[in-house]
Amino acid sequence: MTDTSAATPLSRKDFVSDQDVRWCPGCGDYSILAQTQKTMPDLGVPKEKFVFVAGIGCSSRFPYYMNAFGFHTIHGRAPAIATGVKIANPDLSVWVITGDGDALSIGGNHLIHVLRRNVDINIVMFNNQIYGLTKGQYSPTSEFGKKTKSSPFGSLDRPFNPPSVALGAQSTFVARTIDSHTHHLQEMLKRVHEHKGTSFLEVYQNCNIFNDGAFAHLKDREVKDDNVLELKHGEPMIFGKEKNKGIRLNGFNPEMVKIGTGISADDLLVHDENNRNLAGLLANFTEDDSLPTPLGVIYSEDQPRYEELMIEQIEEAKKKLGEGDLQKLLAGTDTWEVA
Amino acid sequence: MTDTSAATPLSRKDFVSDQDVRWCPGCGDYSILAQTQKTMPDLGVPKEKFVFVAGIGCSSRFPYYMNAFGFHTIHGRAPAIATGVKIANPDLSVWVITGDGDALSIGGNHLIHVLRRNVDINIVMFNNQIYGLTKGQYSPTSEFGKKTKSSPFGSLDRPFNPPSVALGAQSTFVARTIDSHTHHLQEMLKRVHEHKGTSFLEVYQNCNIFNDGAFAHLKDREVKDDNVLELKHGEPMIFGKEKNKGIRLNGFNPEMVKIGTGISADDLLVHDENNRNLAGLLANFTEDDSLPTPLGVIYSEDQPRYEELMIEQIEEAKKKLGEGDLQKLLAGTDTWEVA
Amino acid sequence: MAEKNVEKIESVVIRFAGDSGDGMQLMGDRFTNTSALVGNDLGTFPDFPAEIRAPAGSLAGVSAFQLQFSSKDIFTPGDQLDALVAMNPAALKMHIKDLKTGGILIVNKSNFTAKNLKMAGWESNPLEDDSLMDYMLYDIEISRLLANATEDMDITSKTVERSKNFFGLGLLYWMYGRPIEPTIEWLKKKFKKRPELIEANTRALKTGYNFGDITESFATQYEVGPAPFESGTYRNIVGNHAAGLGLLAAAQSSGLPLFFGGYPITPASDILHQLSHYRNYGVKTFQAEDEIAGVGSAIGASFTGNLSVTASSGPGICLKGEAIGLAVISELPLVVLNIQRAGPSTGMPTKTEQADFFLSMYGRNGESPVPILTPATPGDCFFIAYEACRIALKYMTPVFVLSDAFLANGSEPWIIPQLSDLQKIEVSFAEKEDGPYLPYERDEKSLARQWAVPGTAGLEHRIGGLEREHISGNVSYDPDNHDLMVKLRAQKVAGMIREIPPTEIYGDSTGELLILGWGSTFGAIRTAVMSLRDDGKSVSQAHLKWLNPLPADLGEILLRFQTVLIPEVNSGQLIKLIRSEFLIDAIGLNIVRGEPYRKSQIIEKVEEIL
Amino acid sequence: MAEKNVEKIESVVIRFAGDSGDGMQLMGDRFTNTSALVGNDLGTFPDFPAEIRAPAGSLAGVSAFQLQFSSKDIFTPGDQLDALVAMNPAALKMHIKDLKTGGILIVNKSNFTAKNLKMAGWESNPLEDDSLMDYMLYDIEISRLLANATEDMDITSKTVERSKNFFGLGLLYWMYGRPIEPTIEWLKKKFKKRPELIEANTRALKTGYNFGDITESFATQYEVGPAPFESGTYRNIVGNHAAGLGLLAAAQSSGLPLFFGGYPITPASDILHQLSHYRNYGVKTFQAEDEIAGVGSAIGASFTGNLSVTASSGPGICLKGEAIGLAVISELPLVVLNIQRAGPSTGMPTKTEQADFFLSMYGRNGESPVPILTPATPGDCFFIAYEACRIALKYMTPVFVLSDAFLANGSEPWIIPQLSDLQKIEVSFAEKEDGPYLPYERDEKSLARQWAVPGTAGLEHRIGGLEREHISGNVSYDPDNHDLMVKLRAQKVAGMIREIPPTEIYGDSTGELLILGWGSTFGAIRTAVMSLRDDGKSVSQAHLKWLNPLPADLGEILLRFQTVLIPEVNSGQLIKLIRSEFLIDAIGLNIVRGEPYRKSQIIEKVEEIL
Ligand SMILES: Cc1ncc(C[n+]2csc(CCOP(=O)(O)OP(=O)(O)O)c2C)c(N)n1
Ligand SMILES: Cc1ncc(C[n+]2csc(CCOP(=O)(O)OP(=O)(O)O)c2C)c(N)n1
Ligand code: SF4
Ligand code: SF4
Ligand SMILES: [Mg+2]
Ligand SMILES: [Mg+2]
Repeated sequence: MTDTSAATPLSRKDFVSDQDVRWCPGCGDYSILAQTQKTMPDLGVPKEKFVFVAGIGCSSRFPYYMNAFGFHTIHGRAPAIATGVKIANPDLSVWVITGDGDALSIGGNHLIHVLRRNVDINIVMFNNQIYGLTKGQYSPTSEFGKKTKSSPFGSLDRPFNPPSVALGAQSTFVARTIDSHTHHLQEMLKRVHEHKGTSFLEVYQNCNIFNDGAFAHLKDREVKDDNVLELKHGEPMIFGKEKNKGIRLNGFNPEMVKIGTGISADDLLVHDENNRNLAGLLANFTEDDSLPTPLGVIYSEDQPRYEELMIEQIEEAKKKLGEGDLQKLLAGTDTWEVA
Repeated sequence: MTDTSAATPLSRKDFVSDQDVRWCPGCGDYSILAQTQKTMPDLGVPKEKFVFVAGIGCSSRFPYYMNAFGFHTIHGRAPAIATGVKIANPDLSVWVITGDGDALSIGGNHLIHVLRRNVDINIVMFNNQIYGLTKGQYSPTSEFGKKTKSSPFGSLDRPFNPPSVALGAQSTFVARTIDSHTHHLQEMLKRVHEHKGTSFLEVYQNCNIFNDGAFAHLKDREVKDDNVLELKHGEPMIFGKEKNKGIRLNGFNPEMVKIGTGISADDLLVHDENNRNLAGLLANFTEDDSLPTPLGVIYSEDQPRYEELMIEQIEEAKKKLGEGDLQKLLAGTDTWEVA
Repeated sequence: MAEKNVEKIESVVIRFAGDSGDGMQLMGDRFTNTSALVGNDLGTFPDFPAEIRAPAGSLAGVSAFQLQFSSKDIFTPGDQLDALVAMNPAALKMHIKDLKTGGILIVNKSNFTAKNLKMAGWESNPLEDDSLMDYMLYDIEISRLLANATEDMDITSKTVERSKNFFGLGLLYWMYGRPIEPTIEWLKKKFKKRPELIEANTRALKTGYNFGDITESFATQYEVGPAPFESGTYRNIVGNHAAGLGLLAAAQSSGLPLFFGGYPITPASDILHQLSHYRNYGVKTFQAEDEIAGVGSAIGASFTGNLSVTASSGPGICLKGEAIGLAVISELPLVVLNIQRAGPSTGMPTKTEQADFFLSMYGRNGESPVPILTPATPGDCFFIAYEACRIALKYMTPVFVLSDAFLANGSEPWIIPQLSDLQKIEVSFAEKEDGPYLPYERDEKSLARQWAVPGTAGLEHRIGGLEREHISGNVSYDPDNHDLMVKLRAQKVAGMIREIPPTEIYGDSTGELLILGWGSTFGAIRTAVMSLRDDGKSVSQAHLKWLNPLPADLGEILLRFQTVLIPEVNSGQLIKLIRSEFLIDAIGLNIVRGEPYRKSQIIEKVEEIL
Repeated sequence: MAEKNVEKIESVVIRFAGDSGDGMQLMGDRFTNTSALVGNDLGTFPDFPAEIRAPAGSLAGVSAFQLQFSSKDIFTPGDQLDALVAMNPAALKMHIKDLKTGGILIVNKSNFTAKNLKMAGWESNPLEDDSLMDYMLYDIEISRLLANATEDMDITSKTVERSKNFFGLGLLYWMYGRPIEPTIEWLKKKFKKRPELIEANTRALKTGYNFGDITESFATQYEVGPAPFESGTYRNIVGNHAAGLGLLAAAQSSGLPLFFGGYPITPASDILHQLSHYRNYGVKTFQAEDEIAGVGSAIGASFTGNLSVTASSGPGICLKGEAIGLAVISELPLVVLNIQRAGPSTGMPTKTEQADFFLSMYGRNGESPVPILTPATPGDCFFIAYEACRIALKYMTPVFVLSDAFLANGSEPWIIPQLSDLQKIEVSFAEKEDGPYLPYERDEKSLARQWAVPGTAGLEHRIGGLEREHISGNVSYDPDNHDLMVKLRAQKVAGMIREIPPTEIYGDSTGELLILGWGSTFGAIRTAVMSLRDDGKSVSQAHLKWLNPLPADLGEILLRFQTVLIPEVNSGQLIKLIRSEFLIDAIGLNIVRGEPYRKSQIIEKVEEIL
């Protein structure tokens, strides 16, 4: 999607629909909406080429609020429906807006398949680690032992790690950001758009009604710098309030080290967006309490797009076999005449 | 499942059902059936505690041929149904028999979720890289560009790598074997049984009707030793007809090296079943033509089992709240009398 | 203190309406409870806003709770309102149309700000123009009153503002002569750990009560005496909760562990929530990854000998169809609760409807018959859930229960059943006999096959979704066998007719008009019929709890009336079956508004006919 | 060479039966083609074994192909066999019961080994005892004959053995006086790259032909002359293939790209296979990860302006219900082909049935009406698929097409339609006008909303599965709006009645008995009615191609007959609708054996009634 023929430059307001926004006051979804509306004008895509497809969930109400083509579909199926949209018209900029429940519970199968097929759609998953719309049951990303409406004694499910799921499904682009990190969020939306192929962006999102503070450690001014590792391609992995912490590889295993105590930036892991083995390590960070949470582009790889291959196949077939002659096809190979 | 009270020792024949086996002559499924029937008697489980649950596919006919409790269910849902079986009775030895289509196409969601929950069931996936039962369409493990009934111009789908999918879904046990490697297959079936938690075993299986020779390079006497890396916990990764090839780590990336040319076994990667980062690397081997295909246990990790946690929760609740008094519960907290 | 009148009346219908954040449901619950304690008969109807909490003050964010309390037998939450409490302009806008002319209208004047008025779409302030002339308007500055009343207390203004629903509650307690003590007791229990909330809310409650007592503008108190209840111990019960208890009772009676596999969906989720609390009863709830895994896990547990249940609503029931078909052909017991909501597709998730009868009946490939039961009232959900389990286990079959959002969230006073009075559920598992085990041998009478549970030595066998051979249970493609099995499955369900008690007729057993209903329309129909009969009309009522099979005596009953009217909250489903089965020219009433019927809608239709 | 008789006969029914590996389907195809070329009318019925290839020689592994060819108009593959070719003992065992007394029985004696006999369950060799006394038995050592005949050739014995079906084919060609040249030509094309196969099979074909000519035991040749066809160019066509062509023709006519999203399932997969070849027609086939993604992707493509189609069979259709509901409420065009097979559940995947009518009609939550069309013959699948696309596009709605395994795999001679003769499909997309775009504005007559395709500037809008507000298309929970939308959706489908041509009646337009059918029962009913009328019975036939809505003239037609008989390959579905709609005491014929009806079953039922 690189059509940049839009005549007058677009602004944020062009993407605001006439519908009342109906999320709870304070919901993290507001910020994601705002950043999206801010970012879209900069993508060089005419407004009418944007399509937002969503499933069901608080997050999935998103398309109503974007002044673009929107389809609020059924629970979990947005990746499949968006695949149809993109194959039908590869010239559109197709976005899937989904939640942790919509994408990873009922929609898990469509998610992993669209990732492996590498259809050029942009998937933005709002991860609030809860089912918001149905009023607070644990989700597949909720932490083990979580007490919710449906797990009064604590949930027994080990959670998914969304970037791991995506990488395991051959995803060609995996990134993570947070609702409240507005600039980072905007940057990630741009990267998602730029990536050709299926992009998977996990957005940590606060549900202040049913799971308030789930990401406080990554948001609160006091502690966030010590808990967040902002990934930058080609740069060593340094973090911390005082920029004095880093990540070093010990065998296969990453470990947190203090810079200074005989360790310099040169000893640290350097981020390489294009290395799938490294991406695997980074995805596992969140399962180790001693490691910070990586934000940014975890992995990016160039692979052919499904819908482009389809077009190529059609064109080659036309070249080889000629445009189809339907009247001839109807006749088939064995006919006979009756006078 | 460790009940070993079976009175008379069981033999292979005890597990042969009275149903005619109806696979194509020469199908790899026969060997898997035979190895399973051979292995089951050695597991120390009374026959009546075995339950085989399958979906739909050639492979999924398996339960009919095992003289055990069997449930040939519907397409893709076996992991969900088996989860119900195991939660209902944790004392059973529950096996899911499935195909690459059944498990990874329509059943993908149930597969990834059972893996993350770590219900103690044994999943054996026959991977023939084709839909056999429906007569030869490409499957999610078929190679890119494959020409089949439904892809006469070549398929456009990038395939899944089953161990990657499993690891991405937090699987606690991932292994791979081949239909024709009878001893290895038996050994893997035992390991699968021994692992407490969900085990995922991929079995490369030849479909000699619709995808004959898919694994010839891992089976043919001439070449197989150069193409197969048999994983052994704690041992360096050596392979090749002359045992002169090995795997070394170069940065994050594994590479094939020749032993002798300044490289000794000490320079090689040593297999560690319990390292998840290493497992990730091993899973990716099959995507690099210069690397051999790993067989054996790729990953194994001990985690609590869903159904055991459930039992614990029930027992704790009973301890804390007392056995439920239903008549009291019916009354609730606000009652009134009418005389 | 002025002298007040006390007027005795039979029934009152009130509605609390306010923002979702205003605690309307809680207010309704408390009023319901207190009214139950004074012995009224009751019907309630909570009406939630669409799923997502809309901005405070918006029309979409209005939450309401309606309640009828009465000194005689009643069957619904009532139609037109005697009193409406509107906590903000949006609530007033949405609900004023349902208030009777001359009805009591209490509004929180403090909320009628310019901003709120605009959000609710009022062009001018209705408290200041003549829009509300037809009502007895009490516009009270609740917020200011409460601020004054709590000046002496050390609580935040936010807490004070939040207690305003208790002010309203107190005022209504005074108005209808109800005691405030039970609510104070309840506050003490509820906020054990937050004494400031006990204090604030108690103060608000009392302030409201005293406001009624003291203020001159309230001249009359109303008294609604106790209803003539059967003697016994009562509680108030909500439909979904009753269903959950019914399942648990069936598990206890049958001696089987209860397994629930499901996926959250409005308005069925509460059943999952409730059962997940019953770990100490040995209940296993499994929140699955999706609707299919919900029913799939239940089928697995059923194969393994548990009493297995799944619950969902329309879109989820669609998805479960294929798996329920597996339970039909493999003849495994399974209870499927469909808490119907308005469709098609996602539809209106919080609104009620009865449009999934044919989905339950026919929503599977092939000939795939299942019994279908349906409760008539919230309390009835208990007995129908219990009966569904009994039938599933006795006949080795999936059973559908068709409840709906109205029953699920509505409540009524309920005489607490004695477990020992329920028909005992007998279950026997297959045991090893000589010769190979034959899983498709059937009981001659019920046509049920046996239940042979994994773990039982000697009963190893295999079942599945391919057509089975009669008796042996082997896979069979034999044409004659298929025809036989199709018939046997149909006969098994048809034979359940013997389980159905004779159909009760309310009113004369013969006459001009019979109103035939099913499910949650019971109350509206009953109320309408009572009033029509009072007017001397020849109208009777029959209400179905079994939709498949239909009761044996139904055909003969229908013929005893000149006309049969079938009201359904759908476009006509039961009526199709009745017309086809009995070839009578039954008439339908089909208003599909996502709402339960009102008595008046039924009366109107009857008057059109008679 | 002995002198042979030539006997002229009208129709012949033959069946080839052998192991799945024996090439029976190919034999059938060739015989069909050759018979078409000599101008016979034809009906075919391939009968595959259960899905997995069973061991060679087993009963489960038998594959068969039946064919009727005739010098007059015929409508079915026939009932009782005039000739049976049985390539092994299992084939003989399975099929001998269908051979007429005195019928011709050709068996490959070489295969009647002790092992094969035992596998097929023959206690003794039927060729050696008197079991086959009732038939004209020709037991031929085909394998030995072929070995001799190919001694001079440089081909493997395996290749020789594999060519035995061509021996059988040659023999039958001789017997029924058909030319062998077309088959030789076909072999040349087919095995262009493997000349040894051309040679071996041609030799086998000729050997078989000459064997008939030379051998004394064959005394008679039969001649079946050309049928009185309408003039034109003909081909033989299989139902599924015709459906695929119909879709493509609709795409061409409408000028829209064709998108097919589906998941393989018997017996629908062939449509996916076929369409995947049409890349040079711009067809996009998407083999999805599951049934839901199949229909989901089609809905996405439909939203984006493609002509979108999905196809499946029973279990898959169950799974698609929720998504089809989304297409209903979002009013997007979509064609859903259900190639019905025997259920419930996995059932008998290769066998035919008509039991998914009500699944299509009612298998979604809420009131979710869709039009339903159904083809009567294999060739009709073309026109019905085309018509379904036209209706979907004109009315912005999902449309069901109910085919079945019998139509899907069966074939008939088909006059090749001229594309220019088909009713042109007009499609117009919404265009930018003044003011905001209103996606739920409707055409006054058709009640269709407009199709506004992403990419069109100024038409940005949002649709979805929540209830929509009339005209604006915004989400609405308004009760009146819901009632209106439920009605509008129903009226839109009901209004399609104007698309249905007057119902044709075969036979008198009034009389004692009308046989009303739908779908693949057409041929059996027609044949039965012809024969009953020849016997002077007052029997007529009407056959429905629209199941929802029903034709406008149907009620009036039904009333013109004393009795209405409705045969269905299900337990009674259309009959329920007819009884309910018209309150007539229609009688059902409901034999559910996974097989199409035979003429005799219908005649028997009629004789019971009249
Ligand atoms: C078939 C079906 N089953 C269940 C539901 C109920 N449901 C709606 S949204 C949802 C979960 C939403 O969670 P998530 O995707 O995390 O969204 P959030 O509300 O947290 O943004 C569920 C269970 C549904 N709409 N459809
Ligand atoms: C709902 C549904 N859709 C489609 C099918 C058809 N179907 C049966 S098995 C199968 C694929 C089987 O592939 P795999 O699991 O790899 O098994 P294999 O036959 O190769 O062993 C398909 C598509 C079905 N049975 N049910
Ligand atoms: S429930 Fe949670 S996620 Fe949903 S709108 Fe409210 S705050 Fe946001
Ligand atoms: S089709 Fe392939 S997988 Fe299926 S039984 Fe035959 S050889 Fe085996
Ligand atoms: Mg969420
Ligand atoms: Mg396979």
